[in-house]
Amino acid sequence: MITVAKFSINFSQYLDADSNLHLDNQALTQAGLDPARLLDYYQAMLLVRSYDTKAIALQRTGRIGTYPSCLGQEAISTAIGKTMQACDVFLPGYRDAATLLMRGTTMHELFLYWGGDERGMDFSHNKEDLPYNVPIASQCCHSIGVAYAFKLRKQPRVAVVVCGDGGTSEGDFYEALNAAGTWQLPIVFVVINNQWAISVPRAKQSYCQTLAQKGIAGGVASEQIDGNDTIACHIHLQRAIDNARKGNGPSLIEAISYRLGDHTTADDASRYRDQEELANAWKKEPLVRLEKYLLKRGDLTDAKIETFKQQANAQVKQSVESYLATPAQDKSAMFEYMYETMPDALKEQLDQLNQNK
Amino acid sequence: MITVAKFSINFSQYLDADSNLHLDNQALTQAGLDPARLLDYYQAMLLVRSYDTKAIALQRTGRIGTYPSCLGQEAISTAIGKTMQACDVFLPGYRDAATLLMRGTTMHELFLYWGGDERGMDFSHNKEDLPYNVPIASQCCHSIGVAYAFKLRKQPRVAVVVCGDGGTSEGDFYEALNAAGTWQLPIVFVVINNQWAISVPRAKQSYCQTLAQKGIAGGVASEQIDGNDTIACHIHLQRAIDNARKGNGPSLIEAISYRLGDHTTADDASRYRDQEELANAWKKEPLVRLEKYLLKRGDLTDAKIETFKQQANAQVKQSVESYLATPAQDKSAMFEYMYETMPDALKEQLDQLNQNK
Amino acid sequence: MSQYTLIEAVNAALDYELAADESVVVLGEDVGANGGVFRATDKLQTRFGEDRVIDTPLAESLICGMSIGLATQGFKPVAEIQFMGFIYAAFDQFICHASRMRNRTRGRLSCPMVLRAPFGGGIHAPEHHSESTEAIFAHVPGIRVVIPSSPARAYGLLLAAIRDPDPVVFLEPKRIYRAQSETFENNGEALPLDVCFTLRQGSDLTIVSWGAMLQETLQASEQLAQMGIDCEVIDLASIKPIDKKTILESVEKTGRCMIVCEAAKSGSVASEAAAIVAEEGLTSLFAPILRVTGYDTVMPLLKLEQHYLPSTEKIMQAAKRLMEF
Amino acid sequence: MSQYTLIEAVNAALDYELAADESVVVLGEDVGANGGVFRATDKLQTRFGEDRVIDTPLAESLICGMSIGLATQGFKPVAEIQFMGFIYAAFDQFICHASRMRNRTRGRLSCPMVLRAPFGGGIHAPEHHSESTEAIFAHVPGIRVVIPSSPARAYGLLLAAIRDPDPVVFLEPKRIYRAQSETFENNGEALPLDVCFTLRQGSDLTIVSWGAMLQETLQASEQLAQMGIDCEVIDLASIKPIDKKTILESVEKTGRCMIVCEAAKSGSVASEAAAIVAEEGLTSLFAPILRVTGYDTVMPLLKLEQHYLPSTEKIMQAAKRLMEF
Ligand SMILES: Cc1ncc(C[n+]2csc(CCOP(=O)(O)OP(=O)(O)O)c2C)c(N)n1
Ligand SMILES: Cc1ncc(C[n+]2csc(CCOP(=O)(O)OP(=O)(O)O)c2C)c(N)n1
Ligand SMILES: [Mg+2]
Ligand SMILES: [Mg+2]
Repeated sequence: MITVAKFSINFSQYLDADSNLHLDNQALTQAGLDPARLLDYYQAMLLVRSYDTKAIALQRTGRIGTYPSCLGQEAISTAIGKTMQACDVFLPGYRDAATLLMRGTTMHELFLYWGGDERGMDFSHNKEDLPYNVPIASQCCHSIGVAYAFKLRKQPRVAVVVCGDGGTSEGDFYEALNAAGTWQLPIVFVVINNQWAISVPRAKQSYCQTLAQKGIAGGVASEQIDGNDTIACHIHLQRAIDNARKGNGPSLIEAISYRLGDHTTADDASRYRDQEELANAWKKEPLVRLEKYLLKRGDLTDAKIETFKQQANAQVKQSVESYLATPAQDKSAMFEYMYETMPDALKEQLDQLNQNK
Repeated sequence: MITVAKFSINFSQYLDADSNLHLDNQALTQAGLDPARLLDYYQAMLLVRSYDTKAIALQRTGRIGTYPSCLGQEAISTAIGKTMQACDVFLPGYRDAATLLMRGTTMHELFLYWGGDERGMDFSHNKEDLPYNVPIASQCCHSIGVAYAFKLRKQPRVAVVVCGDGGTSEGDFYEALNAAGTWQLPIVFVVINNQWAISVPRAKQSYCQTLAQKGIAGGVASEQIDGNDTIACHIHLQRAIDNARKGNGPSLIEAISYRLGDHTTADDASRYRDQEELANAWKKEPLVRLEKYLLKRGDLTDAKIETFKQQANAQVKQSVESYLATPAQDKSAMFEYMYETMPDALKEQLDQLNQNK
Repeated sequence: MSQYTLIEAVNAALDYELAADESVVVLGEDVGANGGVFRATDKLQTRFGEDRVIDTPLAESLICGMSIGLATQGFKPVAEIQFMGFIYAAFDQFICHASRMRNRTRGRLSCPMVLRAPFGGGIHAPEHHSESTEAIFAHVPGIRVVIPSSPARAYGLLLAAIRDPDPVVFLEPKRIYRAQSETFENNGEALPLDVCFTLRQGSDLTIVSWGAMLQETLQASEQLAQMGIDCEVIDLASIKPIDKKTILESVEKTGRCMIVCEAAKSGSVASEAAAIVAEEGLTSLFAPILRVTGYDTVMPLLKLEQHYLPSTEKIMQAAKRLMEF
Repeated sequence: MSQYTLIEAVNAALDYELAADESVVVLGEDVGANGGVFRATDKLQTRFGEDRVIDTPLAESLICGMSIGLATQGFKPVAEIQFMGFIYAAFDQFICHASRMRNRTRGRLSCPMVLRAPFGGGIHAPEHHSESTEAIFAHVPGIRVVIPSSPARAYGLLLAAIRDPDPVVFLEPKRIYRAQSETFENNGEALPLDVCFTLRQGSDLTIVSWGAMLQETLQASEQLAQMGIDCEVIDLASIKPIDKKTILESVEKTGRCMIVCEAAKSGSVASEAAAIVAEEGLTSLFAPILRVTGYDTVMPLLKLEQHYLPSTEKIMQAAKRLMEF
């Protein structure tokens, strides 16, 4: 018996749950995380939380449809958006509003989409990003094509694709990992492990000690980070993305986080989730963690926090107004984008729709 | 950064390609591999090879349809059959004639099936084994249900499922591995890595150093063995099956072998495969390896070999005759097993068939 | 006797059969503690244990493939796919194996499984949550496809599906999960498969429909009756195999036929029903066979979905066109 | 001008378009050194390199999903699924994404991909290698389904499919891959999509068919002609969307309609074609619309497969029944 292969999975955390930093200042600066940058992260996360709170409120009052909150996942999700370059392509799930906002998708667009209007996915800025993806993990296979395109055209671009802990059980997740390895594609897979797939806890999803180790099955470099630690998220994503861009192949990052809200507004997590677990998770959440750290360092003050919050709320308010003021698409819109050129068979049906037949 | 998980993949070989045994006699005996048992293996492999040769000949003369040869894989395939108990359930691919023969499927049945007659899958002995499975790796998911049934009924039974190196790229392979881990089911996954998936070599199928490591993604104990070494196959399968039976959970064995023939009789491997590689592979094949070892030990003689071969050929010949003498099913057979009770809609179509309408 | 909504009827049937037959197991995503996202499996895990009411990993091909394995071992798995829009990953296992196990083993093994999924639009759900692709299954030989349209039929047909020795796709019209209550006894009595239910007798026009669209169909029929148009309404119920006899006899009587469903028109089950009548009932017809269906477009997001679904109005107009033909 | 069999025509079209348009890539299992199990991609990898003629890992969902990703980046992927029987694992990606990318992004992204697969029975292949499940795709909004029936049409339609800005499923009738040769120029000229081809003019009876079954249909028509029955034979070619106009005009002329295909009858494309005629051409009809199809059974293994496939004889009998009606 000889050992023919060895693997290990590392876990990284720099800013712990009590807002103590386990990293020297030099490393922080080297990673580009000067105070301004961290404040920028903080503001972004505030904005996301304000947006998210508003979205839930809009759903409760019937102004948008079912909505999946990203409460608690702001660190990893903003970090993905901020470490990617504009030329890169993002492939979201459905809980990745934060990343999309960083990528340039407007809140207006997001409200439109969750309000039941396809125009929300016609991103005005990040035009090559894939739209929200609802069938779990299927986006992972798309990332293979996107990254293959980059490689074939010799473009220094990276595809970043996100899925959840539940998503790692899908065949598509694995088929993509394996293909990413085979062709050594410029992809970063981010598994946001928020501990729950609707009502199914992480432990029932897989017997694996870590979800990161699933990358081993595709020969993909894999690691685990604290996904509620903005600093770890930034540093490790940046590294993975840089590596992919340099042609060093794909990687997988399991970001440990927690879904602080219900699965969606249609869900009631109290049916299956322990209150105590939830209370504990709140102690580790990313926004307050960074806030406390910045307060401690003196880079943030209570007054500044107040101003930032007001700014964030104002921006959200404006987007809500522009969303609510948007005239609905004409009913014929459902025909318009079925094909580039509408076939006769569809024209006839469109006529019927218009004539209410 | 801390290391949160560590893994290694081991490779085991006892009888090397030059027929030297790297195992003491005591261990061999402990494993139940006394001379009689090894001779039994040898005879089984002879029979399989004779069957396989005949099947190709029958295809060439139009007496059966496309046929996938198992040439070169006799060691691992017979070992699976011989280490399983009658109460266990086997889930084959399409290249696993050797295992099915060990399980009790008759050659007559196999010829029927490859000859294009469904009755070949109505196994008269191993009645709970799954039939041949053509859509690659889909049988892996069936094994979850079979093993779940054993567990739920608290039966000390094991499911053994086989797929190829190519099959490990399919989502179903992974979904099953993951589920086997989750429920700690009594399953042994055997990946017969014969280095080729039709024309695609192992290296292009995955960037993994080993296929065994794919088990890590499901939290399944995994190892690699020399699949052309009858002794390693027997010992490691026996161990994995015993473990599963004892309730110690699933495992995965990657058996390194080589497809010495074309993919099927419809394939021409010379289009894509190096002659030299093939010639080298022949030097490692399992039957002659065991033969030489047994000759060296004096448990086998040239005369005995001759007798065994004649016996094997005679048995094959008899099966061919019984196969060729089998009257075809009536054309109505295609309707008979669609439902337990034929719905009216089908009865009408059956009438049409019978009236040639 | 108790009152049941359609979803409660599903729950009652599962509960009844889990208690009555220990070879029945329920599996799927969130069917356990959560009781299913629509509560179809509410309280079943508490009552029957984690081993028989199984939360699976998030993997649809696995769910179907595992059910097949269980079925070959004599279990009767009732698998839930959370929404029909996520059933496609299970389709491969279903068509390649569930539907063929009996056939390819000449009856040695079989596949008495049920694949349940809520289907259809009109609940303002997100993308992929409003699919009506029953036609895809209706083309697969060797299976049954069953769609209930009321609580009592959901109860009786689901029991029948579970007890059926062959694979059944059981599609639940989620738009009417809670639309109305019906009183019946939870006594384990199944309804027959392979037959239609005639919900309304009529002499002028046969309307065939199934699932939630029967609401609009029946409403239209009432209104049409007031205008002197007497519709016969048939609940297809067994989408596969189709009970041709009932349909053809009705058309023979009425001379007119319309099929109503919410799926995209082309290649729908409405087309199959129309083809049957055109092949075997043509001489009874006074008028063309109309299909009142969804459009050949993607089901739009919620803002426009009501324009996609056939309305009572649209059914009435079609009926008038047929009468005036 | 050269001679091409159908499979050679496919190869020529791929070769032409790979040379003409560098955004075209070919991918699938064994499409590289092996040139595909039927040689559709023979020599393409040598000519265009491993990067553009890509052997993928053995994973159909990946093949389709990857093509979608490539397409969103402006590539025109032509993906091969080795046999239609293995296409189901790719169906989820196709229906959930390929067919909807343009719609859900309001045209920001699109999916100009082709999914090629050999289909149909009659070549004495193993289980799952003889599928004709085009109906499943024909129900999916937002896509095209195209089936050629001769070398020249394979060439022209495949070029059109690759150039089409929307997703196309291109199904190749493998039974006639090498049945006959046709002479045409490899000049990159595409044929139109969305239209039928009338292969034979006739006045008594319209027969609609596609793919390999046109062989039997044309043979039957020749023999029927000698008996004084004059068939018009329409090659449907575009299975989705269907060119209704050509069919309806023909039926208006002949007054009789038969559809021939080898798929299982229920829910087949034959049913869709029949439904169209029953809805919009009923008044022209002198006789029922007959579907001559495969049975609602699993395609049997090779010993019985000839009994499954519609024969020339069966088509002739149906034609006579229609004429005598
Ligand atoms: C293929 C598929 N199956 C089922 C669903 C229904 N569903 C929506 S979200 C979800 C759980 C996802 O969990 P996870 O991947 O952990 O992501 P999270 O919601 O926690 O972000 C399920 C089962 C779906 N959207 N797609
Ligand atoms: C789902 C599926 N895709 C494609 C095929 C066609 N096919 C048959 S065998 C084969 C290669 C299989 O390779 P491997 O898994 O290594 O098994 P081997 O044939 O080498 O035993 C392919 C692609 C299939 N049978 N099933
Ligand atoms: Mg989760
Ligand atoms: Mg192989």
